[in-house]
Amino acid sequence: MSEKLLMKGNEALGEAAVRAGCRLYFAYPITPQSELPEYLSRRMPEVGGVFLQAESEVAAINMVYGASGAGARVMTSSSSPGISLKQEGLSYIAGAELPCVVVNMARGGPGLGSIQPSQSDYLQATKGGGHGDYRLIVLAPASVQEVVDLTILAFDLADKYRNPVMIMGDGLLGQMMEPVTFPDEVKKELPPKPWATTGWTKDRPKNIITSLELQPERLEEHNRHLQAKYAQIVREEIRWDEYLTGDAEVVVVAYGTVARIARSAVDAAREKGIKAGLFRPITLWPYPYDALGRLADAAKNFLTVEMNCGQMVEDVRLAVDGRRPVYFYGRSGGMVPTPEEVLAEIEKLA
Amino acid sequence: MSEKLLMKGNEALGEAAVRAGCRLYFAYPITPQSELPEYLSRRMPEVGGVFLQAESEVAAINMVYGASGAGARVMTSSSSPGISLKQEGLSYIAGAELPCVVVNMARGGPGLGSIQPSQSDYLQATKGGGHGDYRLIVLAPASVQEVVDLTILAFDLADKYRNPVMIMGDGLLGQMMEPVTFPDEVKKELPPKPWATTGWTKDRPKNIITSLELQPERLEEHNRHLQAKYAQIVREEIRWDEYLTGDAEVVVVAYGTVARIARSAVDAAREKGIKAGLFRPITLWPYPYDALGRLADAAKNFLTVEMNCGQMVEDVRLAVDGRRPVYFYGRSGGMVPTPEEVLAEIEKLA
Amino acid sequence: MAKGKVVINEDRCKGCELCTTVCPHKILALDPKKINKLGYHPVTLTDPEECIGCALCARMCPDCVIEVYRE
Amino acid sequence: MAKGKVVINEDRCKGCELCTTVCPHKILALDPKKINKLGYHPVTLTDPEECIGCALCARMCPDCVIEVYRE
Amino acid sequence: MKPVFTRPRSLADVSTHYCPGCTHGIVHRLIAEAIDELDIAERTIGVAPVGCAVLAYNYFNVDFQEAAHGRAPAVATGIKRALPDRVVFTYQGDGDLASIGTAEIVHAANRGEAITVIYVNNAIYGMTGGQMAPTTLAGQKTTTSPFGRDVEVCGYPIRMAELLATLVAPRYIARVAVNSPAHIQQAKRAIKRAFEVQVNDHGFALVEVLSTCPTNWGLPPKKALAWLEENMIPYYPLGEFKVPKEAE
Amino acid sequence: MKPVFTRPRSLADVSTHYCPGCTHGIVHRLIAEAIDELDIAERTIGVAPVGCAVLAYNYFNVDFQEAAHGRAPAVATGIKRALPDRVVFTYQGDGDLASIGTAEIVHAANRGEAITVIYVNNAIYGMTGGQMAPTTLAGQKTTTSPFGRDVEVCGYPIRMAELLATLVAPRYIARVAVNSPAHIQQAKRAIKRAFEVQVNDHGFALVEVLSTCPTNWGLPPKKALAWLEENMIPYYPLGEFKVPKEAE
Amino acid sequence: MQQEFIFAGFGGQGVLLMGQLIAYAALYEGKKVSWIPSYGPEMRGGTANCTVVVSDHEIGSPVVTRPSCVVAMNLPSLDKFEDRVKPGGVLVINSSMINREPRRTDVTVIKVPATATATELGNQRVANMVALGAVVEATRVVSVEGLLDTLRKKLPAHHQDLLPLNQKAVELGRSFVSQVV
Amino acid sequence: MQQEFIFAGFGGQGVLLMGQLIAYAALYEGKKVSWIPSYGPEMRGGTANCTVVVSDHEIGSPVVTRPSCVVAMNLPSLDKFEDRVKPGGVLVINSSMINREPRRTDVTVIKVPATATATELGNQRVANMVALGAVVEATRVVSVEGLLDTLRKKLPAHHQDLLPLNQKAVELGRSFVSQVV
Ligand SMILES: Cc1ncc(C[n+]2csc(CCOP(=O)(O)OP(=O)(O)O)c2C)c(N)n1
Ligand SMILES: Cc1ncc(C[n+]2csc(CCOP(=O)(O)OP(=O)(O)O)c2C)c(N)n1
Ligand code: SF4
Ligand code: SF4
Ligand code: SF4
Ligand code: SF4
Ligand code: SF4
Ligand code: SF4
Ligand SMILES: [Mg+2]
Ligand SMILES: [Mg+2]
Repeated sequence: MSEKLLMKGNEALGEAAVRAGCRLYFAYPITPQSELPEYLSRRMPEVGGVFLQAESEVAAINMVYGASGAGARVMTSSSSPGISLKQEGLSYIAGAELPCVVVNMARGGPGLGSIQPSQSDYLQATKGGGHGDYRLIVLAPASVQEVVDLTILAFDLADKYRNPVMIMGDGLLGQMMEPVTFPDEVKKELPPKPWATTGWTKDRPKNIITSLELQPERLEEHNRHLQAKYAQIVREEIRWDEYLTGDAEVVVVAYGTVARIARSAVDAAREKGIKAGLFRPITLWPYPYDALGRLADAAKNFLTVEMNCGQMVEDVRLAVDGRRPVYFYGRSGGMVPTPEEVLAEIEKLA
Repeated sequence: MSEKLLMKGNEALGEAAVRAGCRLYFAYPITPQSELPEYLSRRMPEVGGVFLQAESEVAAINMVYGASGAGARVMTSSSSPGISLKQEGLSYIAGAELPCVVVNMARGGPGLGSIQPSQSDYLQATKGGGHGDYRLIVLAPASVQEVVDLTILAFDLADKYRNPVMIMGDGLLGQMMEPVTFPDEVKKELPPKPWATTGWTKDRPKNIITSLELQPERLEEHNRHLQAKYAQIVREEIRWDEYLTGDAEVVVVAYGTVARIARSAVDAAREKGIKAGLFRPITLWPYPYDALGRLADAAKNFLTVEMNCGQMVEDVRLAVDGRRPVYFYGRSGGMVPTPEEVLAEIEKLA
Repeated sequence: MAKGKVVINEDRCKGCELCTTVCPHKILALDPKKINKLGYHPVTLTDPEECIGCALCARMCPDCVIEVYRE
Repeated sequence: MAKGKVVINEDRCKGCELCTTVCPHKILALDPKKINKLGYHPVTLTDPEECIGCALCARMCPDCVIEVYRE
Repeated sequence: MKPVFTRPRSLADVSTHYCPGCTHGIVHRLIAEAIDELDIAERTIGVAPVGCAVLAYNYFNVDFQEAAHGRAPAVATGIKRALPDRVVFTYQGDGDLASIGTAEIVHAANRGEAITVIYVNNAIYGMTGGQMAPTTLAGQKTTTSPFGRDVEVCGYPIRMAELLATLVAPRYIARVAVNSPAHIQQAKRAIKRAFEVQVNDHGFALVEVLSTCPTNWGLPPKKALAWLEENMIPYYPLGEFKVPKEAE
Repeated sequence: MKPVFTRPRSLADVSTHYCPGCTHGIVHRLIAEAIDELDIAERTIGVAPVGCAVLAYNYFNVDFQEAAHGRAPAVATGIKRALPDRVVFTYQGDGDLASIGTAEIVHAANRGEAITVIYVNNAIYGMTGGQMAPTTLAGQKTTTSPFGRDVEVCGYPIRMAELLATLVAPRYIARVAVNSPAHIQQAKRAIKRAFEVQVNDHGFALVEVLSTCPTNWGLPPKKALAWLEENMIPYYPLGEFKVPKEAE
Repeated sequence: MQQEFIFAGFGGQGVLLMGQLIAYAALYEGKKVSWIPSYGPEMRGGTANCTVVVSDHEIGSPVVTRPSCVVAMNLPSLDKFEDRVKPGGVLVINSSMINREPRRTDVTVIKVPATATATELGNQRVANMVALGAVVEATRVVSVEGLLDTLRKKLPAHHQDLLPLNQKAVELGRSFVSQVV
Repeated sequence: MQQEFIFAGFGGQGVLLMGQLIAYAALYEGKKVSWIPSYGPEMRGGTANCTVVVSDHEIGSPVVTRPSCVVAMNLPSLDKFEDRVKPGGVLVINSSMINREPRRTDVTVIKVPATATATELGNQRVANMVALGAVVEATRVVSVEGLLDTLRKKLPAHHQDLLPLNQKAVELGRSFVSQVV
């Protein structure tokens, strides 16, 4: 591990991608993630990689499709409106089973909204988004170091499952500086991709990258295959973090930067003698339903805190499945909840 | 009411829009909804309306934004991949509170998929889709007559709530011919839209259509306003249909064309002495959670049937809230479940 | 003897008649008696002796049905 | 007497100096002693008598700070 | 004394958020003057872009819509088709019009949509902090072309006026600059003409305006005017590329 | 006897799904011939569009990617940037390239992306059943222009070759037709040249190919050839609009 | 009572229209009806078919796995749909285009030389009307008058002169049915 | 132990850098740190501020409502943040730019004529260093050596000649603090 650096989340993410062996990056500028293309416009040439500013988010995601299909580790990034524009492309990428990393440093919506941090793209990332039955693996870092670690993981998961992986951050995480260390070694050994369209060398069948299957029987077959893959991901890749949940009566559920804030609130609550704990999903999809559900035996109730009008709370309800009441507290439009506000909510439930 | 006509769902929808006073329609061709633009390319000129084939789905939804902001009743339509491309625009339209009708005659996904019918855009329509906290009103007709009725309703709801309304069909519904009647009268009295940018006549404050609010405090305020509106819609606009649910032990939950198929299966089950019933959501958002949840007292279990890999089933679970087991049966990729298959599932649960 | 020789892959012919229009000797025509696997009347050479092997037919054919040989 | 008269809306001035560059008589300059509401040194007329009312300053100003009158 | 120059009525009497010396403000004024002179304020509807001019709706005394990034021509099309007797104009930056919104401007122009497009080319993405635009000059440094735009890697700056002038439908296409009083006068004529074309001929008109971004060019406002003159105009020649038939 | 004409090796030995007499098949063959003659099959990667040629990947003996509607140039860019020494080509229809994909083709061309674009203009949306394309001729009836294309309402057919030729970076831009043996020979030369430009000069090349759609034009295949000659060529002149510098 | 039909054949044989005529005729007789085409990649050129449901009550599934009647206008259609006919149902085959015997023994098979009859009538395109005549006669799904009425209503004005020919075709079609099912 | 800081001032006053230097110095002394800027529409020209948290343990919220120390480099910043200081906390004000008295009586107010001092030192831009000296002296969030060390590490090579000036500024800043809080 290298020396500790203070870095912005956006820049750290860029550096982590480089260390993970990503050599192609296509994106279109948008606040609050522009430090990422800016960083990589300097950094990619240093490692012989490609930084290309695309003409739009739509073009960027389709460049990712092409480069990923050609066997490369490739990334794109944007923020909320730009991510909406990528939905068709994401559906194609998922359908064609192409590995790639997509970053959303989300901002307040809907529409043009504001450029302040938000978590209001949760449902888009984890459920809806593009058309058809597909899933992104969605990773939600809560610190700049975790941005680095999960970015590296993201590339590995993408390749392992031939599936797009989204890193879901927000403007705060992108702008925040914290100490980070990077693995010294740049990834060199990347997994083989015999399916990639690298030019047909005749020692293998011709490779075709497509999401088209005009025969519904065969498309259904393909969907079954995808569902089996998703089921495997659910079995193997769920990640979460718990803090003082052992004896918690009020379980706060929050992810990303909000989980940090919630953690402060939990500390404050404990100081007041309230048995509060924090459950922090790290993978938003696959969602840690079972791990969270297990807490329902001991907990009196659940408090979901989000930087939106209530999105993940549906997953919390699905996890708790009616056994305990699930409450919600949220701020939206770029407003960030404070530990004090969260504490007040905890106190109401204690 | 006029004479009964046999019409394709797509065409009936076009005619219903015209009768509802829609005079602008912007869209880009895509199977299996192209009969709709084709129909309106003939029909709009007859009523002095505008049919314009846009250069893309992105352009089409933004034309809708402009025309709706200018006070017109306006519609666009597409099928799955094209609907994904409209997500940014939909988020803007919802954010700027513009009324319009958006039709999705869904097809098999993900990606290019197939052109056969599918319901795999349920989560996109009802939860995710674009960025930010917003909601579409989503109507799911199950017959061509209902296509007509709900299309007319859609325009009224859109104007009433200043909100986009989606008509969620599938290729089957779009291609199917059934008898329909239309209201004789073309809507003439449309609701006043004092907020529209029709040219500033100085007898009112200048009108601005925007979704931008750079101050997060004010964007949060706007989001609160939107949430209050959504809450009102939830209170007032939930629609559903029940068939033999009174004493049902197995409640089949299905919408759209699949509900028709499920209904046949329910009939067949009843013939075999199985107490089956059908719950059919008509509004997919707002979802009839309470109405469905009430059935949990009497029912032994719930069977969700969808033309996808399991999407609405999450809402069924949320409605049932752990009180009864919820099962799922689905076909995907353009495959349509048969009454026999559904019957077999019912029999397993009886 | 014919200068050219034409080999027709009948099963691939879609009976579009583009080849027949360009043959300088008008010696290609659909065979009304045959129906191929695709369900079309395939093209046939009405007078093989007249073929000059110019390959215009082959170049015009959208389905690569025809191969042409010459002395 | 001056041919032209210039009215400066000081509170709107952003001190960009575009007007000063185009004034043919170089009689516009930022006032180092004043700071306006926006936090800028606003422009001022150093020699009102010299103004010919050409309005070049006004046309160049991106913020519509200046109005010009003439005989 | 008689007024020689006063604030146009259609320009809202407020301070803008533009940086000191940013010539967006001049372009705004010229549009307001054209609207005043043609006396069309009460039937004009503007469409704001995403870019530094995103708040343009606050600066004109006319109805306005704020469009998604790049989509102003589509939004304007929607408005114009709904209200054919109104005057509709878009105000767009070079990122907005020449990058993400390429398809929308090409097709609005190709349809001969009866709208007026004011296209402000400042060779950079102003609002987002100075990234490369499709119009950024060869060798020009920006935050995403830190070593200067390399035309081998990202192509040549795009000349939209010339490109759109290949289309049949547009009636008026011109390029002007606002870096000197003389250029501003030319610009004013072109912008007014672009509105006239809509009002009188029901045709598509576009004016590309070379404009400065002192903040992201890293230059004091005065130097920015000179930089525009010396670097942009040689590559982006001023002139009328398409004029209404009768006037040719 | 010596072979005068045999099936090109790079063309897969299968029957296509194209309608009888559809000249998509001819264009496929010409591409395969160019690939064979340049002996680049083993390093060529094709990109299929959404359109009737969506299944092109089944018809060539080279690696292929299927792109989203209109996005083939972006997909090709991704491939080419990942594998700069491979030969990458897109095959696109007029709906794909000239309508939904306008931004992507303009910017791939403007970047001088070293790819070859084969652009099949048949003045209609073939795959979806004959709707109006941006290239549909004035007065031409289609399922969405049932009274004939009204240029006042939806603009004039767009000439992409000319539009793209205004850009600096592209090295080769030509328009050809495949409605007669002579035109087919010209088309063949142009297509081969478009690959050579990529292989030798690392430049962007595009060939617009006027092609028939007997099914949606509602004409027997033979008549479709004549319709193309009589209606399309006068509006879409054949020729080379941009050639590599050394050859000018 | 509910009857389900699949009409299948070549693209040019007018099978979609057959279904629509039955649906309309039934509609005019006060029945509930639904019609769906198979659409898809094979649409172009290849085979076409549609499914029609006619019922006294609200129609559930418009998609039918086991129709009570299949009309096969060519061999591929017979191959594809023969097995689907409900036991005891009706299988109408265009014997002019189908040279093999049906395998099913649990259904009523009605052979109609539809194409040949139409050719004799001087217009191959009315083969579908010949077959329709047989279908109506065999299934009684609508009355013959209802069918002819519908034809009259649905033939466009400038084709009304073809009415007698179509009528003739229907009548001939009926004559091939010896037994009402 | 955890301390939270808000550094606020004009865009040009180097307040973001102040925060980064503290964060780095604390990091080098083995503390946990976080730094966040306020970014937003008002970024351009207007006021700027950043929030720094320095802690012995894992940092929860990087967003701070009630910081233990506020450094106000100009009047708008004082107006905006004065009320936010935690009771018992520290309020450092640049008295060269702020002519009003703070209203708070429950916090330790440290007045530093930062701009004036910097001007005297011949370089207005080191006003932030003067203020930083005071902050370090008053809060002991890091050692003075640590801060100077950090300065040395973070000054780019071609600016190392400015080190003595900065050092001087820090020292003078410390001298304005009479009491360690
Ligand atoms: C879909 C989408 N992509 C990106 C952005 C971010 N964005 C806002 S303005 C802008 C570019 C502005 O540049 P330009 O159009 O040249 O206008 P200027 O600010 O230079 O006047 C970008 C990329 C956005 N808001 N939405
Ligand atoms: C996003 C999206 N929009 C629309 C479609 C439907 N679609 C498929 S092909 C096509 C047009 C094909 O026309 P063209 O590109 O001219 O190709 P051709 O079939 O004529 O060769 C359209 C609109 C789609 N698949 N995806
Ligand atoms: S090769 Fe020439 S002459 Fe022979 S059949 Fe073909 S076109 Fe006719
Ligand atoms: S051109 Fe080809 S497909 Fe057409 S008839 Fe001739 S051989 Fe057959
Ligand atoms: S009007 Fe002319 S002379 Fe007077 S201040 Fe302005 S530019 Fe100078
Ligand atoms: S041009 Fe306008 S804003 Fe700039 S200094 Fe002059 S008056 Fe002030
Ligand atoms: S950033 Fe540039 S374009 Fe934007 S307001 Fe400032 S100077 Fe003008
Ligand atoms: S529809 Fe037209 S373009 Fe498509 S295969 Fe058939 S003839 Fe060719
Ligand atoms: Mg710009
Ligand atoms: Mg086409």
